[in-house]
Amino acid sequence: MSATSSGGGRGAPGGRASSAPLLGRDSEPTLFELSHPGRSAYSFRTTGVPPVPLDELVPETHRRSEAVRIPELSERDLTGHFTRLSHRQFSVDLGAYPLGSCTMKYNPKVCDAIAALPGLAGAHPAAPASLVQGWLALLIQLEEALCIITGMAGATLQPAAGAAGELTGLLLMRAWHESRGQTRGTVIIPDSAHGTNPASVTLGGYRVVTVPSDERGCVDLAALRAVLDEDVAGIMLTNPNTLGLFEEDIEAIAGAVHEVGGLLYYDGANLNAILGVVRPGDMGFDIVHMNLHKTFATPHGGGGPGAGPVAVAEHLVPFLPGPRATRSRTDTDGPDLVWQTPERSIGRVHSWHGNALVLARALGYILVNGGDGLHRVAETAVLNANWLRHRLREHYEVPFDRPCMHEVVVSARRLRQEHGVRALDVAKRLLEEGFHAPTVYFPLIVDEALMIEPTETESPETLEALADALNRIAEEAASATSEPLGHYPLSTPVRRVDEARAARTLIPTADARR
Amino acid sequence: MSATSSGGGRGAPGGRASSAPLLGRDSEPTLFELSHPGRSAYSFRTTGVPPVPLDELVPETHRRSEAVRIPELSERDLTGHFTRLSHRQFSVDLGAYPLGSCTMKYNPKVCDAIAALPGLAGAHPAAPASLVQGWLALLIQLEEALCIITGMAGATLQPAAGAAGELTGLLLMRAWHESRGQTRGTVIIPDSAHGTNPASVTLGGYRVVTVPSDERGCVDLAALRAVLDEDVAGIMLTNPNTLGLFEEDIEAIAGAVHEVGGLLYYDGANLNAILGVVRPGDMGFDIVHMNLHKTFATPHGGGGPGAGPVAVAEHLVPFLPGPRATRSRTDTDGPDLVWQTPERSIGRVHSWHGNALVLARALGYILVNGGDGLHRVAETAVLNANWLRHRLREHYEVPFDRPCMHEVVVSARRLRQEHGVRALDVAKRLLEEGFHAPTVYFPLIVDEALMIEPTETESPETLEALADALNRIAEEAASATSEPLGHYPLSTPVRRVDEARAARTLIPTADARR
Amino acid sequence: MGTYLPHTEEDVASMLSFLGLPSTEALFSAVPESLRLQHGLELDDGVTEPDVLAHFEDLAAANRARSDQMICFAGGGVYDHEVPPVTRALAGRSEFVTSYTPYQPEVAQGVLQALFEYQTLIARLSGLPVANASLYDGGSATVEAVNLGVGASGRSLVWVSQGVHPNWRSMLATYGHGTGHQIRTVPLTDGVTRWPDVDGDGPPGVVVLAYPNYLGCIDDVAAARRLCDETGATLVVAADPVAAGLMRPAGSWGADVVVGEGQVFGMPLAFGGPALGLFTCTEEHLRRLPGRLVGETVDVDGKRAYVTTLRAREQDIRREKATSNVCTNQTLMAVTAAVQLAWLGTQGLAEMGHRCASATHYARAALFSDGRLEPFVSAPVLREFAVRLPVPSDVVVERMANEGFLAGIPLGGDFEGGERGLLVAVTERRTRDEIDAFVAALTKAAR
Amino acid sequence: MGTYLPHTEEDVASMLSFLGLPSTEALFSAVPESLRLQHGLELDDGVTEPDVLAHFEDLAAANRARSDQMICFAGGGVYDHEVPPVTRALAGRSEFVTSYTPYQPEVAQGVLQALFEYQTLIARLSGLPVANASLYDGGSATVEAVNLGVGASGRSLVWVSQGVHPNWRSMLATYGHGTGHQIRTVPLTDGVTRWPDVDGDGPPGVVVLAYPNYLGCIDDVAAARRLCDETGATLVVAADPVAAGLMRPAGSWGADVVVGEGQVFGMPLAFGGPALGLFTCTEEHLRRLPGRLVGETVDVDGKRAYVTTLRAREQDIRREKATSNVCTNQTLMAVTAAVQLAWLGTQGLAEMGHRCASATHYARAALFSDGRLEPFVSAPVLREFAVRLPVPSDVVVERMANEGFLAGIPLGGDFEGGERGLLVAVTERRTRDEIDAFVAALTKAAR
Ligand SMILES: Cc1ncc(COP(=O)(O)O)c(C=O)c1O
Ligand SMILES: Cc1ncc(COP(=O)(O)O)c(C=O)c1O
Repeated sequence: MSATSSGGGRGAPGGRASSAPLLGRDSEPTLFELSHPGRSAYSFRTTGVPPVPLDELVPETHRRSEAVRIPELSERDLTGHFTRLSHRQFSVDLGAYPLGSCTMKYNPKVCDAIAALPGLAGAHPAAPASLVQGWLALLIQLEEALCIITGMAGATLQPAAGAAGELTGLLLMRAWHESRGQTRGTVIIPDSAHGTNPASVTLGGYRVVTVPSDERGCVDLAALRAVLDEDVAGIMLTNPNTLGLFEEDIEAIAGAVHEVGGLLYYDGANLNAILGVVRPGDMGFDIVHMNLHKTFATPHGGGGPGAGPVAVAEHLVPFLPGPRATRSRTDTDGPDLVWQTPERSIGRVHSWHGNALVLARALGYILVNGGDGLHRVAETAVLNANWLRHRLREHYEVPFDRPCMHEVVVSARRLRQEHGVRALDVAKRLLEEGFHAPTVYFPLIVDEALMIEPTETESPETLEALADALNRIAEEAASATSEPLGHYPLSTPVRRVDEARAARTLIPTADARR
Repeated sequence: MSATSSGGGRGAPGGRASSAPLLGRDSEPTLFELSHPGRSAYSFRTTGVPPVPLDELVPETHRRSEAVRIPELSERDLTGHFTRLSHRQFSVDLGAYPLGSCTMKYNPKVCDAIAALPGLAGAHPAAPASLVQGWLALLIQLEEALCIITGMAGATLQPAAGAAGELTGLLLMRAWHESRGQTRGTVIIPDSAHGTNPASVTLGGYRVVTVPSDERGCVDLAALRAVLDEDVAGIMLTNPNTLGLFEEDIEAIAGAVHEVGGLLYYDGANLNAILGVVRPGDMGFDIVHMNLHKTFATPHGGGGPGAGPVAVAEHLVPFLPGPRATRSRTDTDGPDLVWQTPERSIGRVHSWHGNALVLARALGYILVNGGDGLHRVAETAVLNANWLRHRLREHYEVPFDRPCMHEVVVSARRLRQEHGVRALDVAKRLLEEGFHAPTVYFPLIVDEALMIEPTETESPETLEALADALNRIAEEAASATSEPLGHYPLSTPVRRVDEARAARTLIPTADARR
Repeated sequence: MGTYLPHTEEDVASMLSFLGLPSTEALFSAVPESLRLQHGLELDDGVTEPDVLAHFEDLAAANRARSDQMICFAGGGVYDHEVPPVTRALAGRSEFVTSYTPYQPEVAQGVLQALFEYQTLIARLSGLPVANASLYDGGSATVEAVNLGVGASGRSLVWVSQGVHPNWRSMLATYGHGTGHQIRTVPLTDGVTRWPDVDGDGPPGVVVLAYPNYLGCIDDVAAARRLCDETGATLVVAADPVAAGLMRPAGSWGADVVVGEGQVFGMPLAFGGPALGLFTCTEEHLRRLPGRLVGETVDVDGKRAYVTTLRAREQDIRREKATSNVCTNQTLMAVTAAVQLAWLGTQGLAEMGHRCASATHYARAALFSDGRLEPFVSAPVLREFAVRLPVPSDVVVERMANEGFLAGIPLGGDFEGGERGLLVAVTERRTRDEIDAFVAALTKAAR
Repeated sequence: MGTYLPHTEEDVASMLSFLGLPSTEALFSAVPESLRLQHGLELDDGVTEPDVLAHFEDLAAANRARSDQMICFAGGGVYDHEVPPVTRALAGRSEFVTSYTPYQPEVAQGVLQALFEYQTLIARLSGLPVANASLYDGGSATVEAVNLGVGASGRSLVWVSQGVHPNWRSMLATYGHGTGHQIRTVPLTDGVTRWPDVDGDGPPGVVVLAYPNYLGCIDDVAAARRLCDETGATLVVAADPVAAGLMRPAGSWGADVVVGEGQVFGMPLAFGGPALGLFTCTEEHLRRLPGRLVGETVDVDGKRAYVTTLRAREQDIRREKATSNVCTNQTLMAVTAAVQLAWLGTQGLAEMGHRCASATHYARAALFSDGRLEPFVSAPVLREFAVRLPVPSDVVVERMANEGFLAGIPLGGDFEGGERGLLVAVTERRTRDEIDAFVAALTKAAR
């Protein structure tokens, strides 16, 4: 670089597709490296508002002494940077993403169009109900649909994700017990539960009691009975559970928990398996959260936004968070649809009305599919998972090899024991094949777990290719002549990443680089 | 593949990012390979219109015996396919695209928003003027701006690209001569002209007379004078010419051509160099086409759509194609803006009003930049090209090494002679560096030409990286230890493509595969 | 403003100093002083993006005939068909939008493969083996087809059915002026072309027919083919690609070239552009094919690859001997059409045609049942039809606009009695309620 | 309809036969017969995409308070700022939208690097060294900050300024019920927090202040810091990130945690969600940081790479001992904010704040000049302010809606006299004409 000769070479080049795996495999510079003082992309309306000197606007003690350093780029370099970053990112739109427990199904583009409607995206959340009747109607329609799907009586749409739904549910549990003059101390969760469950229990002010799974992969009913007492506020379950197995004893479990005055919480992360087949309400659950970003095809956004509405049985409706969109019951000349906070509400759980545009997307998906379509979604998701289970059986252990629901957990234990190849190696090797990896090492109760959730939107051909790839990898693991699996992936934008070093020499921002 | 076991394996897998260079470098299957009978993505409005049996709608002799075979895909696989294809495609948004003569500048996203406005994109072209006054106003505003920029009196916006503009211009030339009772037979073009010029001349019904360039890379004035006579209808020039050099003798050329009664046609492909600096009208041109997709930042769309308006001097206005949007001169109570076809119009050159949404984009770009901004565009484009010329001089021959305008043509002749490395090899090697290649082997009058047009939207840092890469390649070409350049590119989605075979064993459709 | 320039003043200064130049002015030393603009362009200074966007929103608001606010019964080659979000999203990906002609196939397989798929689809639709990678619009495709036909037959007399779109015929006339073709319009008789006998001008070199034609009528391709067999003319058929989902492909009737307007496959009305010129022909005419052609081949590793081929036909190589001058084309629209056709699939394409035809049938039955209005011609139609009105059609269109309908396209002087003729198109997007309301309003407006 | 399923009936049949199952019903053999739904869901059958889109267009049309049709003077954490097409285009790229949490860093460098950049930007804005990769919204960020503070101080008494957004305070109360924190609201006195003396409940473990606060006033961070120094409490500041472009960073005042609502950086009003919870803290609190954190590292080839780090804090590893339960978050909004901030740049961010403040100044001057209306409190404000009206503010809001304005947010019962208080925000998007018209209309409506 002859930076001095040009005077321009202070930063990194922005116009070079240096990070596009399409062309070369260099890293993409950061925004900060691309920044060049004096460049800009922004532009504001011409308003005619006279500018007032800053010192008349901000009292001196509160005034900034120097501007926040934000990268300075032309729109061209801004666009280049983020377009290139997007080429370093796998996504559902690029290929199958069989990440267990996450339901990475295809997200229909019509829902993008819905979320972009100016009449929805441009509404202010603090506007009085009379001015946003469309939004209230939408929320009510979604709430009703979710209640029908789960067999519940009412719902809050505020929680912004599944975990927020869990905590909301636990607060509802607490409020209900308190309303009955009871203070209970524990919540039971199975050892196969997702990490958010115990974390939420703690935040809900409860102590976690873990029940083990039995040899069939389900809650050990005897062990459950042993821990049930009057201190138990409730139990959190997902059904099918995180092994992809239906808890067949659910009626007995519900009976036992209810008998000691506990409530049943349904973690809806796996709802995709049972849409239109069986409803949490009918199984005896009192509280249900849903992950709309999973079951109802709203995209995961690289890690969010999601939406985690909580539906409850009749006796819990008075405790729901508020405000809640409701049909007006008065004959006044106010608007038809109003905000109402339930009488004994636990209060707000979101700054406004939840991730509203995500809610709109989910309703769109529900309406396109309809009751009949949602049922077929579940059937097909379960069919796909079972088909994979059959195809993978030969090369992988299937710890609980009986009909699974929407996902299947296999184990690479044999591969590790016999060839030193871990679940992680299988996952990284699969990346090389053009698929995203399954979830690994979860649920914790399965050794070298590979949790595979194909979802219903992947075709039989794709399943075939996925099964072939996984089986081929198992064969490679056993073969002396193949590249060791630990070397993979080879052609991804970066190869295996040093996670230990990241934690050791923590660099959480570009300014922390030493 | 155990296709038989699943019954699903009839086609290619669609959910595998098999073509994403992000993950593996397999080919992407075609739509036809991904097709699976019975799948579908389409959905129509529910209209309530009773379906009529086909045999009542289409007379038997005209009825299809079998349906057109169109691929059948789920929306998921459709999305996967085209998203993966997009990852196999270089673009301005990914990196610098210094393709000479093509002005691959950055295309502002605000223009995408303009083109998507329902009030513009949803207007029917056959609606009476009274119902599309906004469109007429837009077209008039653009026409006026283009006239100001080129120094002309009126324009047609119909031509859909530069070449269409050229032919329109030649038909105007013909109409003008005919109106004066003259039938002329030839049109002069320089030997450096773009291929569309001679092709258009022929379609305009003229014979091409080629004038050579002189040792300075400009029209050889003496040679021009030698071919000028009363049979010459006109001359087509681009200024700066395709060598990126300004035709300094333009006044003399104009004088000489006008003297024999010929007209001057300006090929506006290189207009980016002179915006706000000098106008074709002031140079003496009578007819000018513009490539809005070049100068005015409307994207090239993988090869189109473009827009090639033609502006003309006063005496040619009556011959312009029609209808043309015009301010009403009547006092009737009709609409303010009306369609008008000039009295001696050559007629229509487009099915409707040209590539209207491209026209809207261009107007957006012009308004954001304004007169001052457009001038800076030209200055900066020229600055960038000259800076590159200086930086490349050491390693590449610059056949006409004097101040260039918006692009610079260098030659790999020395590399070929000394190391057997051709311009094409340099281009292919550059792809590996994350840049698009320059235009090669054009203009025809430069041996082993590399025609480099950085455009004004590339930053000094990007130029620096580009110059470094090109210079490094020249060094590599001379080095015995480097990988031979003929082997490149190595890591693109496909490597060097067998073009000869494509022509020899022609496979123009998937059905032609043998 | 120059918002899109990355260069700061210091950048410019340091680059100039590297060049040894005193100012940016000096960059233009080759431009004669006398020619240079002294006071810049007489355009307003730049304004901000939000201001410009607001300006266009105002312009957009001034268009009443927009499909989201006025129910569209106008067609004439440009139709209000379903454009799903998925087509917009995929064809709108910036890799497709901001690339150029695939001159470097190694980094352009995305566009090339999409074009190859497009060619295959359009060829299947037309029933001919070869399709190019797009032309500007239906009209220019017809012009190119006539040029091809004249070249192939060696005769420049062109017989064009009056059923070909009037604007396309107007283009044939315009361009015929350059190429020196004689364009002769052969009138429709009650909606169908009656070819005349060969007269003193000799036999035609090209015959052009529309199928269905501008009045929506199913014209007689067999008769045109017979005429071509007798005269040795090249047969060009301008086929409606939506109708092609239901009708015998024009290729199977013996067309040499089939052209059409591809806007129907995923493009908005767009005030008529960008649209998409469809062009297909027999193998015999391959070397005269205008525009780009993508072919399949392999790379040095033997991997499947696509590339533009038979390039020697094109202007950049063949120059004045090229059969066409097209360079920049409508690639993005071809990609759009490929996406949209794959969205439709075999069944969706057939259903779309069927729905249009059923809706047309329904509208005609309702309009003509009580005898107050009557068809303009009596030949069978498919998805578009002309109405004979008791009052001038442009008056009716204005009246109907006030009722919320873009009622159709006045036939105009090109057709006998056309001042009172209105061309009406009913697509699969029109609901029964909309059609009922349209019929009621038209019946009233036509009084 | 089930439009999104690829499986044909034959696919299903052949897969079932591979599984040896007689029907899809049989897939659910584990579900007790007695529990199964007998007649399917009581939902309508599926309808087509265009029908559903039309339904949502109807719903959208029923919202009057939409920023494209009603001029927005409402704020309260969610503001009508400029969102340029480029931000929407880039953050909307489907690779960002349709991926999930970057569990496999090798194929997630796009999201990871964008988050790393986001963290850097938010840290700079707050003046603290560490930012997480997003939380749900401003309210949940405040809740998490309080949880962190209680953990750090070991005391569960939380003093919260009344100047903190009422909805966020309401969330603190809700969640405090679970964690057992005592949330005590400390009232504003003429717009500024007056901290009381420590009483019998002992010193607070956490002190929460808003800067500027809900009434737009510039509250006294120094006083809050002193209180924390005296009591050992953790200082949480809820800072307006737009004001932060002009004001001393909360970190430099000694905040331990700075939170905020990031909607202002590129997100639409969105009826309040998805928004973006900003969270930054000192290094001291790193191990208690809620949510995801991206760190820089290298791959096996030594190439720079990014990865989520300090994962041991998180729920999936630490389970019931995790400091937070967050999993799915607001990544796409963090990416959006990174794009938008880079679009703004150093100068744009400062200018945006300055423009908001100038416009606010202008609106206040006009509103209060003739004395008919008066400010709700007299403390200095920056870009939002409260008006004291002679009539109930909810009535005024309804009246103003008829004039085309969303006039602001009624303060309501949470503030003394708040029934007649209206919170007004004036962003950089408001023109002088709009403000003038607003002032005239409000003066009239408030009669
Ligand atoms: C079984 C299970 N429960 C709960 C959650 C938490 O949901 P969220 O990520 O939406 O907070 C998840 C998410 O991954 C999950 O898989
Ligand atoms: C110098 C020159 N003239 C004319 C043209 C033709 O313009 P278009 O491609 O828009 O038809 C080009 C386009 O590449 C060109 O570079």
